[in-house]
Amino acid sequence: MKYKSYGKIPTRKGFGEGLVELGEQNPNIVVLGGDITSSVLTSFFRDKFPDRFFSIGIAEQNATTIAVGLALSGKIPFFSSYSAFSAFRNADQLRISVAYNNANVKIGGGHSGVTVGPDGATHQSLEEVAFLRTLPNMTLIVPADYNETKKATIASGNMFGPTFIRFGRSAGESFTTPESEFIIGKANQLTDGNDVAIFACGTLVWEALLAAEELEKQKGIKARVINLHTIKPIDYEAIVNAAKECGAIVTAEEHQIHGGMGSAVAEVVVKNYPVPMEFIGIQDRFGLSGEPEELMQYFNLNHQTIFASALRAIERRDKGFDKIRKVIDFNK
Amino acid sequence: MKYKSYGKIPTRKGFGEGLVELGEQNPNIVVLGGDITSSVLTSFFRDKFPDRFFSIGIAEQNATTIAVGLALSGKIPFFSSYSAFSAFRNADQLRISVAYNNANVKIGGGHSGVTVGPDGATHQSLEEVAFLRTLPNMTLIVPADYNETKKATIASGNMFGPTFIRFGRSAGESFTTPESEFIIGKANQLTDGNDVAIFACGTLVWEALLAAEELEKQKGIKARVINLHTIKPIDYEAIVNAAKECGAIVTAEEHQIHGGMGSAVAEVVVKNYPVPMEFIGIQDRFGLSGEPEELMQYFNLNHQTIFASALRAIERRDKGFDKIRKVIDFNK
Amino acid sequence: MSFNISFPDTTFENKQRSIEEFFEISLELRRDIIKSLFLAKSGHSGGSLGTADIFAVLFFGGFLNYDPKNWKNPNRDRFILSVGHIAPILYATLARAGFFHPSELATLRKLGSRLQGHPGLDANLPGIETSSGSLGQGVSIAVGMALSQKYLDKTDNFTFTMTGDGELEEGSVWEAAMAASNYKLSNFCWIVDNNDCQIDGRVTDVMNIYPLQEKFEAFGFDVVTIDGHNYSEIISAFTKFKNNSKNSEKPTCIIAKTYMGRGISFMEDKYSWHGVPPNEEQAIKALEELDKLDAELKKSNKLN
Amino acid sequence: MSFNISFPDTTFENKQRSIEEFFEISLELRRDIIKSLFLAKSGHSGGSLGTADIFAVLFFGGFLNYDPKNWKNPNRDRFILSVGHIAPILYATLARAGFFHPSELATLRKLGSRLQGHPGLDANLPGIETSSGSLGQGVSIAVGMALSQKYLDKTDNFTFTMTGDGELEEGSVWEAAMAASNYKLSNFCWIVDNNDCQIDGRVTDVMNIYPLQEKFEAFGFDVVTIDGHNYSEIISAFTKFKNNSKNSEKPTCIIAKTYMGRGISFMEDKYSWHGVPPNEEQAIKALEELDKLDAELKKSNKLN
Ligand SMILES: Cc1ncc(C[n+]2csc(CCOP(=O)(O)OP(=O)(O)O)c2C)c(N)n1
Ligand SMILES: Cc1ncc(C[n+]2csc(CCOP(=O)(O)OP(=O)(O)O)c2C)c(N)n1
Ligand SMILES: [Mg+2]
Ligand SMILES: [Mg+2]
Repeated sequence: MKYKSYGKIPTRKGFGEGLVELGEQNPNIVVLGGDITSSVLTSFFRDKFPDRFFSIGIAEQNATTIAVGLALSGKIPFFSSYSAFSAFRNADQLRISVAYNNANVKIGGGHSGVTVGPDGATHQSLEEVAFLRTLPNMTLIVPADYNETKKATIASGNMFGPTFIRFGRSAGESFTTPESEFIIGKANQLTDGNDVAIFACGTLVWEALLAAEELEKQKGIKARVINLHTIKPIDYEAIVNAAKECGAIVTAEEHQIHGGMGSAVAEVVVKNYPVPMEFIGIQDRFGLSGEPEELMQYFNLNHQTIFASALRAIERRDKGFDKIRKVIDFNK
Repeated sequence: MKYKSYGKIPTRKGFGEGLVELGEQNPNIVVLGGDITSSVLTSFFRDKFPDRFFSIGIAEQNATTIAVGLALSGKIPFFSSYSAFSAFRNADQLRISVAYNNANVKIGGGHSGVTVGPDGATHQSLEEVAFLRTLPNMTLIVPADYNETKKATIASGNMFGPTFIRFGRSAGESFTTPESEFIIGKANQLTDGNDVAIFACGTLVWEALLAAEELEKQKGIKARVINLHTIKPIDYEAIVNAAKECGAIVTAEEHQIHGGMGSAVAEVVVKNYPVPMEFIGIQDRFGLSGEPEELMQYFNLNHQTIFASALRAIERRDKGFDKIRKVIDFNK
Repeated sequence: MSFNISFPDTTFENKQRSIEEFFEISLELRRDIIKSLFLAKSGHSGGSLGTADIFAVLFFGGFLNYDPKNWKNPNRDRFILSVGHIAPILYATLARAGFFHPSELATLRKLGSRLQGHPGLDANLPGIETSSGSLGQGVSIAVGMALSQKYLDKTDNFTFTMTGDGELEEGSVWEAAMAASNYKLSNFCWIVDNNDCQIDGRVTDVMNIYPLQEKFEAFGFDVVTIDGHNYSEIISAFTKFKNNSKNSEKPTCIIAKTYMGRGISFMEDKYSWHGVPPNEEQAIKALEELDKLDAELKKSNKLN
Repeated sequence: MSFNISFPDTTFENKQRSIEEFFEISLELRRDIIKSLFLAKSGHSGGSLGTADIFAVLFFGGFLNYDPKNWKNPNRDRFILSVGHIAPILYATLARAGFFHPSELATLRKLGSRLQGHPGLDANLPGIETSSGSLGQGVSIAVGMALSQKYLDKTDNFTFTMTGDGELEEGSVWEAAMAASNYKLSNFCWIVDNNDCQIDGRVTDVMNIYPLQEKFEAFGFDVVTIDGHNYSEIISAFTKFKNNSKNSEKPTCIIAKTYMGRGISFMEDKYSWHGVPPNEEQAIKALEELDKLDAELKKSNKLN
């Protein structure tokens, strides 16, 4: 495989380091703490720039709207908490004061997904992509690993507008490099192939790469793996091309299948070039306690499932052509 | 046309009357007020059953979780506010205390969509379907008119589980009758046709009927209009059949096109039987002040747009077959 | 429309003034409210009229530092209307302060207007610092601005915000209060429009928020409770805040006891006027009442 | 695992007890916490240990009416753990009260366990009234239950809830407080675990919540501030609540001053122990310390 893992590094470390780098570049960067500073690693920034760090306590609504006040005063505020609380406890604030105001507020949603592990369902946010991608003016990024989270953090600080970055707690495989390209809104095609397209984000990108490797090895199937790190604005071109050129799509994410990244891809697909799709994600249920690895297996968020889904998508595509062929024969 | 308007009656009146009917049937029905009692017409219930009505003031978080406490004590609490506030200000509470608890709490989201009118963007909630349909255990209903809202309210009080009913402020055309069937989770097919399927909910169902009438009159096109009042759980069968039998789908809703009802339909379509789709809804922007009628026109939420979209979906389907025919010719 | 509605293009300066002048200004603001709401055919009369006296003093008494010609000057004071639904009084005030032409008040709540039903930043109306309309959010935004002034920009500017009293039922409001005192935002002034009315009735009946002074004190504020229609009391409250901002480490809360619908006999202290506009007959009557008050004022002024 | 972990199947009755008995019970609860958290390899030691004395009195001192054999009896009192992360103390308490076998404590936070990291209603563990884990929600749920008891079921049952002190920074908590007093929920008892610790540090430093007694009084509560490790004070606080519930129209708030990690020397009053479990060495040391306290207790008992 073209990609290899450089070891397991928590994505949140990329967030923490990205903030420090931004802080060095730009004196307008400020950070708000939500009493989980050392969990989401805004502590790096606090320790380095104590004068630009404000602890707001456990008050996600207030932190979000204070951030708006700072943004409307020309600052670039970052607020981060567990994604469960920085996307939902403050949802009305995100909708009206952040998004409708088009305020230059950056929100970090840490500890997202089932890889939070033993904390259990309340802390395993699996719904925020659905909500956030529906908000006008919002940019939504789900980076794949440590390096990409760092790049996403820095890029979001350098662009204007409301941005939400969703990242995890556990250490995932790190495979992007400091050099690899990251542009907000531009999907990264990781492997070439026209047999099936696999769109993945976050922790599932690495699994998609593993699945692609197996597909080629075991079946000679060339899968096009696409890291769809930016869910809003979505990369139409990457999706439409994949639909046209591969004719079968799999999506994989650590999120509910309803409303998530896969759903966003589906919207583009049916609107432009309808092809069979398979969705990998949480199947409309809440999470539960367990070790991150265990839970990824338990919920079928792994390369085996991507592998099987790719075969199913291909089969559905091919059967579909057969059916149409019959219809056409019948008609002529 | 088979359907006719019985006049303009606000859907919220159906909600208010439904609550009173439920209150008469079941002593466990209780209602919580959020200081907009006479806007969402929970005032009907308050005036009739003052002992089972509790004013909670402007505190949507608290009202939602108090409702959970009541539900866990065997009561069937309804809480209602403007949809903007009863779906977002309390989003964390909806996710954890209502949905994860699977608590028998019923939420009314009134004054939804742009038909709120002159109050403007803050009050025009256009994002809640995306969020709510992603929550496990949640039932989500967007009734089409006064009668249906009443039936939905009563049906939700008679079923177990978290339920959200989204309805409007303005008077819309009332065309369903007290007799017409309403079953949660079962879409209502309003017209027969195999040329194109139009899925609509809420205020757009009537517009879909008007569009179907015009399609037939002007173009001889027989459209299948489906009132998809229940968005979760979604009626797979109605969607898959429509995809198979019509081959082209239009969706229409007073909601963002991202993540809304159309998106839910798209998920089913690509997973089962991919066909071209056209989405009618708000195109990723916030609302604004104006009269309800004006805004429906301004945002192209009308039968003219449905008409045009139906033609486009049909054209795309037919072109698609042509293209495939070429591919097949080429291949043989 | 059977009676002629026009908005004279009077503007007022922001300076020390006599009680009579504030009365005069507040009458003009109340006229604007009645006229714009009548034309809009929807909107919130009660709170808009009830706070006109406070707006008159804050914007035209030299307490708020702003420059309509260069309104985005970073060294301005900020005023955040947290209770967004009373936008008509804010719009009237901004027009009379010269932020835009008063004739634009006729477009309130209409399609394409910069005067959205609730303030909308996207409408680009000069003087509007933020969108508001979801209760409780504006006051936290104001805390963020005061924080920026005090700790980041290190200016000696002030941030003012106004909330309703029903609005205090929103828990997020107490998060804002806690943070304002935690950060010793002595440059922060929170005005509560304490009309004891909200949509469903008396605040006391809908959800009792009292005792209010004790609550704000326990949340670390210097509190002053005033008659929100008494110009001397309003003036001394703002003066006290300005003094506190030098001598105290606490933010200031002004609990202004007001009457909803103040100035129009048939609206006064009636919560049913929270969210409705006057119809034609009511508008005519209201404007007559305001004219009468004006005449009386002028007469008494001459006598002095 | 190099030392043997087992959970004896001791259970305790719910009745009037001596100080020594409460001490004995709280030691057992603290042992359970150490053991289950060590096995879980993650979780919240600090708050769980710090509230063990309060749990001992509330559940085993005859103050909370419950029946483990028929635990869904509608006429039970309710206890809602709003501060969901200290689930280990609740699980230990329920096990020792006979809701389920103590050996199940070994499954804490493991895949398939009924002892979820934060209480999950879907896991069907007897005694769990609601899911919690998002701070501030439980206390509002408790208000709903107290409302049901007082106005709908018209029973003379009580609802107790426990929040953290960091948790009081959530605005929704003050919505709950306002409503409890608005509805005169004298059957409602709110215990604040006031350890002055939260994740990032001292509550005073992260976001100052003080003065606390004044805040709750201004929000309409009868407030009693106690040493949360002094059994006599805990007993008299609950006794006072029971009396208040007959004589006062106010809900009761017990501000319990506690130390995070209480009972284990190297954890005591250290906020770094908010959310971590003991490792093996620490667990052994902790259990030794508890055994030593036990021995001392037994000795002093004999001397009496
Ligand atoms: C979060 C939120 N919930 C509900 C509403 C609906 N609402 C608008 S005004 C109002 C009453 C406000 O009362 P108060 O603050 O006293 O203002 P007044 O009626 O005195 O003008 C309500 C409930 C809202 N705008 N925002
Ligand atoms: C709404 C919400 N925001 C953030 C968190 C993350 N969190 C869990 S515990 C905690 C600190 C709680 O402090 P306190 O209530 O004092 O409990 P203690 O640390 O004393 O056990 C935080 C911030 C949460 N669980 N819920
Ligand atoms: Mg009021
Ligand atoms: Mg604490």
